[in-house]
Amino acid sequence: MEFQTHKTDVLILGSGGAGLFAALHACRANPELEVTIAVKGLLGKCGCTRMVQGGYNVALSPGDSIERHFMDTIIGGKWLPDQAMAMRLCETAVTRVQELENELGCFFDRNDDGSLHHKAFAGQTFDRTVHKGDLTGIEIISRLMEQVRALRVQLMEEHRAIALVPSRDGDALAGVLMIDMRSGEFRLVQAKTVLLATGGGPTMYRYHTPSGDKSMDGLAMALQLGLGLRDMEMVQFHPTGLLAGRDTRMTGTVLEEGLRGAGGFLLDGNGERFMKSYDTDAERATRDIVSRAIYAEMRAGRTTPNGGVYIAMSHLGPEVVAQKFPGMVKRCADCGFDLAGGRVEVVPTAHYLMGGVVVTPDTRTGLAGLFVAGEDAGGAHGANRLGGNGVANSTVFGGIAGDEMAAQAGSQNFWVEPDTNLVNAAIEQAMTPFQQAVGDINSIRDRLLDVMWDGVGVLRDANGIQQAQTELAALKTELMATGLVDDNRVFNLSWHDWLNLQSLIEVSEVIAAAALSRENSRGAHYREDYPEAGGLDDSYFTIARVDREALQVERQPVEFSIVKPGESLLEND
Amino acid sequence: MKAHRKQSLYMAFLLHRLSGLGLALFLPFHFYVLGLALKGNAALDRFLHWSELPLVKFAEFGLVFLLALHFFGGLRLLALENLPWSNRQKNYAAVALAAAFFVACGYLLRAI
Amino acid sequence: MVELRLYMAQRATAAIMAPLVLLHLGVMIYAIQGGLSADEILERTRGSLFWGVTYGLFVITVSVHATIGLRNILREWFRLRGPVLTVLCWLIGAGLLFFGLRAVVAVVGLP
Amino acid sequence: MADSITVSVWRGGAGGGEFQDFQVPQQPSQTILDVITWIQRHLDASLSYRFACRVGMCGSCAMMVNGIPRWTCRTHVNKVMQDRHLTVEPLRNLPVIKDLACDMSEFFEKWRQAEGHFQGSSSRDETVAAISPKSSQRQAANAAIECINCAICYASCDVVAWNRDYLGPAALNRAWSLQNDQRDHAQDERLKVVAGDAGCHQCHSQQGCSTYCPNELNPTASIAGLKRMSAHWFMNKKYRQRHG
Ligand SMILES: Cc1cc2nc3c(=O)[nH]c(=O)nc-3n(C[C@H](O)[C@H](O)[C@H](O)COP(=O)(O)OP(=O)(O)OC[C@H]3O[C@@H](n4cnc5c(N)ncnc54)[C@H](O)[C@@H]3O)c2cc1C
Ligand code: HEM
Ligand code: SF4
Ligand code: F3S
Ligand code: FES
Repeated sequence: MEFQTHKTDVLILGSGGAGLFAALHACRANPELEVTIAVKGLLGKCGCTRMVQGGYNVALSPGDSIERHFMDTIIGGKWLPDQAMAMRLCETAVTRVQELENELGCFFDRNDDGSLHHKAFAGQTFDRTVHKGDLTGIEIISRLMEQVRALRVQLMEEHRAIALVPSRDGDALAGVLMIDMRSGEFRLVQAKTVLLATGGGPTMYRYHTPSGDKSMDGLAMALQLGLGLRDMEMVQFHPTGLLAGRDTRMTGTVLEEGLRGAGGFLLDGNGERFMKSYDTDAERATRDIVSRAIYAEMRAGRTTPNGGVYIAMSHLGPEVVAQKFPGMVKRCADCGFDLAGGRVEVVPTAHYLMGGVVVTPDTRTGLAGLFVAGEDAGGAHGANRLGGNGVANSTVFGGIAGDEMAAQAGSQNFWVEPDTNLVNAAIEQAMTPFQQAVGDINSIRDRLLDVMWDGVGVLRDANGIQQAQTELAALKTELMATGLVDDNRVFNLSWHDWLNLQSLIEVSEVIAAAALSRENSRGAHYREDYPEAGGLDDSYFTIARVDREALQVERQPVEFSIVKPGESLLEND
Repeated sequence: MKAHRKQSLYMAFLLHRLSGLGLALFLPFHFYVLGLALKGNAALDRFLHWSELPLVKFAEFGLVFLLALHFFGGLRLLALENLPWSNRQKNYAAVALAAAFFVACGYLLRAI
Repeated sequence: MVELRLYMAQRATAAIMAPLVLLHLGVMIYAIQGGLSADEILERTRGSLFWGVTYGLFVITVSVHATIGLRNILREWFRLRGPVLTVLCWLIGAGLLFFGLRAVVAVVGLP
Repeated sequence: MADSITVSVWRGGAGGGEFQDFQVPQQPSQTILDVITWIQRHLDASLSYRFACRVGMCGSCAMMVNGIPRWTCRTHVNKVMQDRHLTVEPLRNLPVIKDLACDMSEFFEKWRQAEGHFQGSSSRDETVAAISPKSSQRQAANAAIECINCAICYASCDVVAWNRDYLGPAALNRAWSLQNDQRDHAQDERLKVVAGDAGCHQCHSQQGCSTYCPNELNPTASIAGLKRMSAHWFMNKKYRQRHG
């Protein structure tokens, strides 16, 4: 199969907060370099950075400190975060927010005296979340997108990366193979440095929040290169995703956290409140506790018609609700639900993957030339990500990656020769569905979503996980034998659905294996057969990698390089 | 008409444009008629005589309506562009239409 | 910045014409009573400085205003561009101005 | 089986196309995007369209629904269905790539031309400027800011169709927001562009943009603001030329 070849200095995969920040920083660090962004959707219009509602954590408010932000991050992450990364995150967030405001023109909300407004977000000991109403992500990504477009960075929109291509000797990354989705053609882009910023995205669960373009492609590609993925069992569930039936894409989308905070009730299928029997904070308990409680109610069969629970706000007064949550109420109304006055069905929904590629705090990986930032990188959050640390993570490390890549690409005057055998193999792999008998990929997708939801979801145990593993293996085999109806490769969504499933199944296997390996319950990972958190002092994290075709998971002790369990960087603690 | 155009403020735009176009097409004719006076009162009178016909009366009504409509519509646009924004644009457009109709009817009633 | 100039000219002429048109509408409604006659009209206007200035100003402004308006229509609905559009518009404007001033002379007389 | 809806979907590419009818079962919770997805998943796998966030934040999913531009992920079928029939076409005023997906490059190119990006003078090492949320400038800038660049306004505007150079409502709306941003220092250059021949004076206040903007923004008001601003600038310039 033929493919076109291009060359560029810096290649960035993905245009979320990480990808766009990397592009800006690389251009600014060295304007001579050619910077290219390849992205699965339209620039800045896909991915989850745009979907950020709550806001951005930064220790800028008087009385707050970087140390406090750091401690909250470590404690929230149940002592699993990579401490050097977490520290880098908290420190650089300050510069990054100032950069967003002063250089990119972001509008963050202000107090009456003109200073930045910081709001409270769960799990933090200080109000430190800056925001733009409840549409913070739109503001951040729109401003980034404008700046990048003004710079005339090379754009490859609707280009899907399908393989990271190493050099023949495997010592360095040579480039990336992609599909031009509009023409269906294959392109190999050789680059001196590549940033993987495809944003993870646990969309292999029946209910999930991320955008439709995210399907774990980046992690699947990294895995195939033999890179290690850490903390892969750590999938964060948001307790209140909209539940509107199987055949609507609305299902799974987030109903904001503030609804519970403001006094909303969760009701089971019979209309009874149940949170009190799970936690003294009832509906106001943390995300993980509420998610587990709802999941337990669902398993016990006390469900609504669509199989979830209700959120009810009307006792607060429909007008009050409509005034306090205008965006949420309107969104529900557009979709046919009355949030202010009625009940809306909700369900826990897979939101964020804490796990990702093992990286250094300056975004380097084990492979020369490959950098990883944003949700694709593991380490900063450990077992649980604080609300507001996600977009901080992608923008902070994206910028760092841009600086690092520019430095490296600027001092390198050659391109590494790509391993063409691997390119051909990857193309053949991607063409598989055109060679197979027509099959039903929808049914594979449906089963995958259920397998992961039931077996490796909010509550896990060894039996369930092992059963899921068996089913995942079968789904993988079935997918490889499933062909497409339409053999025209131009803008062929069904082909991309197939490729999405391939990535999702591969990474699902990693999540399952890591979940099986962690025999305790920390943060987002809850094992019913091992409900204890385990000793903090001998905390370990998991690393999964593919070695000679086989998936292996090992445990590694957490290095408490900055603070040890029981200690604090804060004087009064 | 295309569906996206079926919206009152597009209609207001369209009426303004069509009335302006109508007036602009009528204007040369109007100037011609008045120019007849160069040849003396009688020449103009010969023409004005036509205006006694009911059909012509009705056409005059139409012209006054166009002028009034364009006038009020024009005021609306000048206000939209130069005054602080008001969310009552639909109301203003409706008022302009009604006022134009009112003026034109006033003319018609006096004419017959 | 052709379009900005044209915009300014069109809005300025509209603003000037507004009171003139209002007056015209008023006079028409007043004068139409009992039918129009040349004598009636010309008696009012002949040799009148006021009507001379009023109608003269109206003709000048409307020539500018209507020409710019027609230009928009020709551009947008008839897709005319470039020299064709420019020449046509100058002709329209000049025509309106000439016949308009001629009409003013006819009803008011030469100064 | 559930009641079904007849959906006429435009199929084709840059070279033209035609409508194809599908029967889709109706469901209580169903958006236009769900209808399109159903067709692609169950009736015709070759159907092309675009979406990302599915909650009205990314502006990728806009299409013409019964002739009106809408965000399909947040348009409930019941709201727009007429006689159990729907017509879905690619967004107007943009070139089609295939079926329901169009090429948005020119839309963003115009955003760029309108200097739709912030140009500040302070750096990342300085603290964030104190700005009162109550100042009228900030409020004007804020009122126009929550645009998701969905191009629905662009599709609704006939001037865009009649004059291919026209910058269009979204780009001008963005420019207006920036013209009111106290921190921006490129306002003179930006004003020259938006008052230029493809700029705000092309707008005839048709107001399709503000009628159909799913986020209830008001590009008409923004453009009127630019017209005012450029009129002042024009008169000041004339005044200065005359009086030195
Ligand atoms: C609904 C929602 C609300 C959230 N709210 C908050 C919040 O309030 N605060 C917070 O801090 N965090 C929040 N998050 C998390 C936050 O959005 C993410 O952590 C962060 O934005 C990830 O940024 P990123 O740049 O890594 O990835 P993304 O922004 O997701 O971007 C990934 C990019 O990669 C592209 N891509 C994917 N696959 C490929 C491929 N194969 N080839 C080429 N390109 C590819 C995608 O199209 C996309 O452009 C929220 C997430 C969601 C889903
Ligand atoms: C008899 C005199 C008049 C004639 C022949 C005339 C003609 C026209 C024409 C042909 C247009 C173009 C329409 C378009 O582009 O859509 C126009 C536009 C306009 N007219 Fe008039 N007009 C007259 C009087 C007036 C008056 C008295 C006013 C103000 C009160 C006015 C205000 C406007 C405005 C504001 C526009 C701009 C519309 C736009 O660009 O969107 N006009 N006119
Ligand atoms: S102004 Fe409104 S309609 Fe236009 S692009 Fe922005 S959000 Fe969409
Ligand atoms: S629809 Fe177009 S004409 Fe002006 S008011 Fe909006 S830009
Ligand atoms: S899919 Fe993002 S706005 Fe509709």
